[in-house]
Parts: sequence; C-alpha cells; structure tokens
Amino acid sequence: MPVRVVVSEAEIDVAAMQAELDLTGIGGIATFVGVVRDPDQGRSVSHLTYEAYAEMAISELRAISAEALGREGVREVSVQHRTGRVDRGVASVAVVVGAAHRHQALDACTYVIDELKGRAPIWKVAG
Amino acid sequence: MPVRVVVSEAEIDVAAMQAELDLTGIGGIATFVGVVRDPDQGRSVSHLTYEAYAEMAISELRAISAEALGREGVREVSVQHRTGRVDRGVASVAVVVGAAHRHQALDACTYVIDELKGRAPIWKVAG
Amino acid sequence: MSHPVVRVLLFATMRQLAGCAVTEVELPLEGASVQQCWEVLCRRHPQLSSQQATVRPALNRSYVGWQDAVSAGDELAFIPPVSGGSPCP
Amino acid sequence: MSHPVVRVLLFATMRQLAGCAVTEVELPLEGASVQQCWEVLCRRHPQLSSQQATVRPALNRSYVGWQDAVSAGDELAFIPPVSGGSPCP
Repeated sequence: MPVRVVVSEAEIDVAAMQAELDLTGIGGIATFVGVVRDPDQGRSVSHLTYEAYAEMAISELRAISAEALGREGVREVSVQHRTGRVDRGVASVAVVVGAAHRHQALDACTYVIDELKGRAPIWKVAG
Repeated sequence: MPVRVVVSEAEIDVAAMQAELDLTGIGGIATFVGVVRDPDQGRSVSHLTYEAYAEMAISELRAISAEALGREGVREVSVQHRTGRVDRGVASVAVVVGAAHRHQALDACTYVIDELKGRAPIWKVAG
Repeated sequence: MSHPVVRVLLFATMRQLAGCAVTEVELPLEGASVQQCWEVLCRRHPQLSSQQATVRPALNRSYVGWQDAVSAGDELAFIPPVSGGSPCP
Repeated sequence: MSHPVVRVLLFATMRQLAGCAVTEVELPLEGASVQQCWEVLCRRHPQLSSQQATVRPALNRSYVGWQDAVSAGDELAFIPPVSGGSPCP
C-alpha cells in the first residue's frame, strides 16, 4: 500500500516508517522530520502540545499523499503527526517519500510537508 | 561538531546519523537516502559496486558540507557514502541536514546530494 | 415536527472561546447553508462571531464553502488557522 | 640529479584502461604543469590520451586546472566523470 497516514499520540519511529516502504523501483527516499525546536526565538521551550481534528486530519493527509503519488516517479508516501504533548527535540511530524529519482523524492516530500502545514486541521495549543 | 563525513565499506545506519545531530535550535531534519534501484530501466539489478578516491571524496564532501552550513539556518550536516558492493534496496548514500526551518533543511539536503553527484570522486564500476 | 440538527465540532481557539468542544445546532430548515449554521452558533456563542474571517468551514471532514447546504446529521466544523507540523512559520 | 617524481592515482575507467591504480611520473622539470604530467603519462599509457576531454585533474586531493604547477612528491589524479550517489541520472 503506497500511502500510510497516522495521526496519534504515539511516538514517531522514523526508521520504522522508512523500513515499511516497498523499495521496488525506488532510487531515492526523502524524509522530513519536524522536531520541537529549543530554543525558539531566544526562548527556552520544554514542549509543545498539539490538538487535531483527527478524522479530518487523516482524510486531508490521505488526499495530500495521493496528490504527491500523482507526481512523476513517486511510489511511496508515509506521513505521521503526533497529538498531545511533544517534548523539545522530539519529532512532532515526519514525512517519508520514496521515488525513482532523487529530485522527485525531495520535491514530493517538500510538497507534502507544505500542504500539511496549510491544510491539515492540527493546532499547537497552550499547555 | 556540525559536519560528519564518512566514506567507507560499512553499512549506512541512517537512524544513527539522525541521532548524532545536536538538536539545539533545530526545527527540521531533512534526510536523503539513495538506494540501489531494482528494477532499473526494466532490468533486474542485484547489486552495484562503488569505487572511491576516498581521501579526496572525504575532502570534497567536507567542503560541500561547509558550503551547506554557510546557508541561513543550517546547523548540522552529515554525509555517508559506501564503497564496494551494495545490494539492491540497500542505501549507497545518505545525507542528513538539520536546520532551524523546514525549507532550509530540505534545500540544503538537495544541495549536498546534487553537489556530491557532481564533484565527489566516487564511481559505479562493473563487478 | 422537530428541526434538523447538525453536530458542530470546535477545536483549538474556537473550543477555548466557546468553552466546549462539541455542540449541536438546530437548523432553521433542512438544506440550510453553512453560513446559516454559523449564525445560529454565534447566537448561542457571541464571542465566536469575530472569528468568521479566519475560520474555514468543513462539512463531514472536508473543506466546503459558506453557501454549501447542510443536512440533518452532518458533522460541521469551523477550522481556525492550522499550525501543525514543525514549529516553523 | 634525478628528475622530480609525482604519484599518479588512476580510478574507475582510467584504472581499467591503464591496467594499474597507481603509477609514478617523472617530470621534465620542477614546476612542470599538470598538462605536461598528463603528456608524460600518456606516452607510457597511450590508451589514456583519448580521455583528456572527460577527465578533471586533481592535485593533492583538490580539483585544479591543467596549467597548474606540480611539485615533486605531489599526488596527482585524473578524475573520470563521477557517478556516486544513488543510481539516478
């Protein structure tokens, strides 16, 4: 199955996401991992808390992944986003894309994380 | 140390490369992994063999990494390339870049893999 | 005859302003617009009305327009500006 | 007095054509150019001469120009088109 989407409180295991790809015909795997940045604009950050409209977030992320799969050479897309408390230095989001060629993988990975940030109903909230 | 470069016969452990980053001030980690593609242009591929001018490849990759570190927001660069026999579906090269923001990480990762392919004295050879 | 009812989900700043995460809105008529549902919601939670310019309506988990029609049993949400992903602008 | 000598490293197609990975080249004079070293090398391995348009010279592990000067004890290489990274064009 070339698309996997998870929105959950569970820790993100990037190596497992990469290992799950079907590598048939794949020459490049691009991965983006977003981590809780500390310090941020000069201030210390202990954690962030994410809230999601989980059912819709999953549905939007599936749509975004399908759009990425429609691009030339793109074969596998896996997206995971955390909800709840995420400590500094820990991954809040990960996108893994497998494609025939390197620019296809890197460009599609950029597309998915950009669209996620624009469309997925997920919020950083106080607490 | 914000730059790590390895050119060796050893298997590439991408998770270890990511885990070694100093995450201070980092919001995004972009990773590119090149794997031996099978099938390739309709033909089955069992493995590729890489030869390197290792000392110069390390020196070029250090220079490329330093150029990437000179870009805004880029904090950490790690590059690893294998030599010798690499089986299909196995990583021959990996680039990991940590930066303050996502596009800085993704763009610098693209820069490093593109320059590596243009300048690093490493070859695919028969055998 | 009872009026048709839709479930309205409120997230993040919308939830905080309204003081609840889920509510029900009784429609003036079957096939009322998203806009009409918003107005009914704002009569009960007037503190939400200033948010209309920034929220995007979603019906049954897909973004829709303000003039789209709502049916009894639908799930409606007014999505405040999203901020998922890594903490980059 | 003996002539100055440089080590020449040959990789990939260059190694295969020359049949050796390392050789030494005796320079006509101290401060001879990379180009002159190439010519000496090609006198010993004529099958290499057709490769000049595709190789890039490297002196002591850095790319240099054909007119750069070479000194005794230098490490010289003629780098055929590289093909590292993933198997993409």
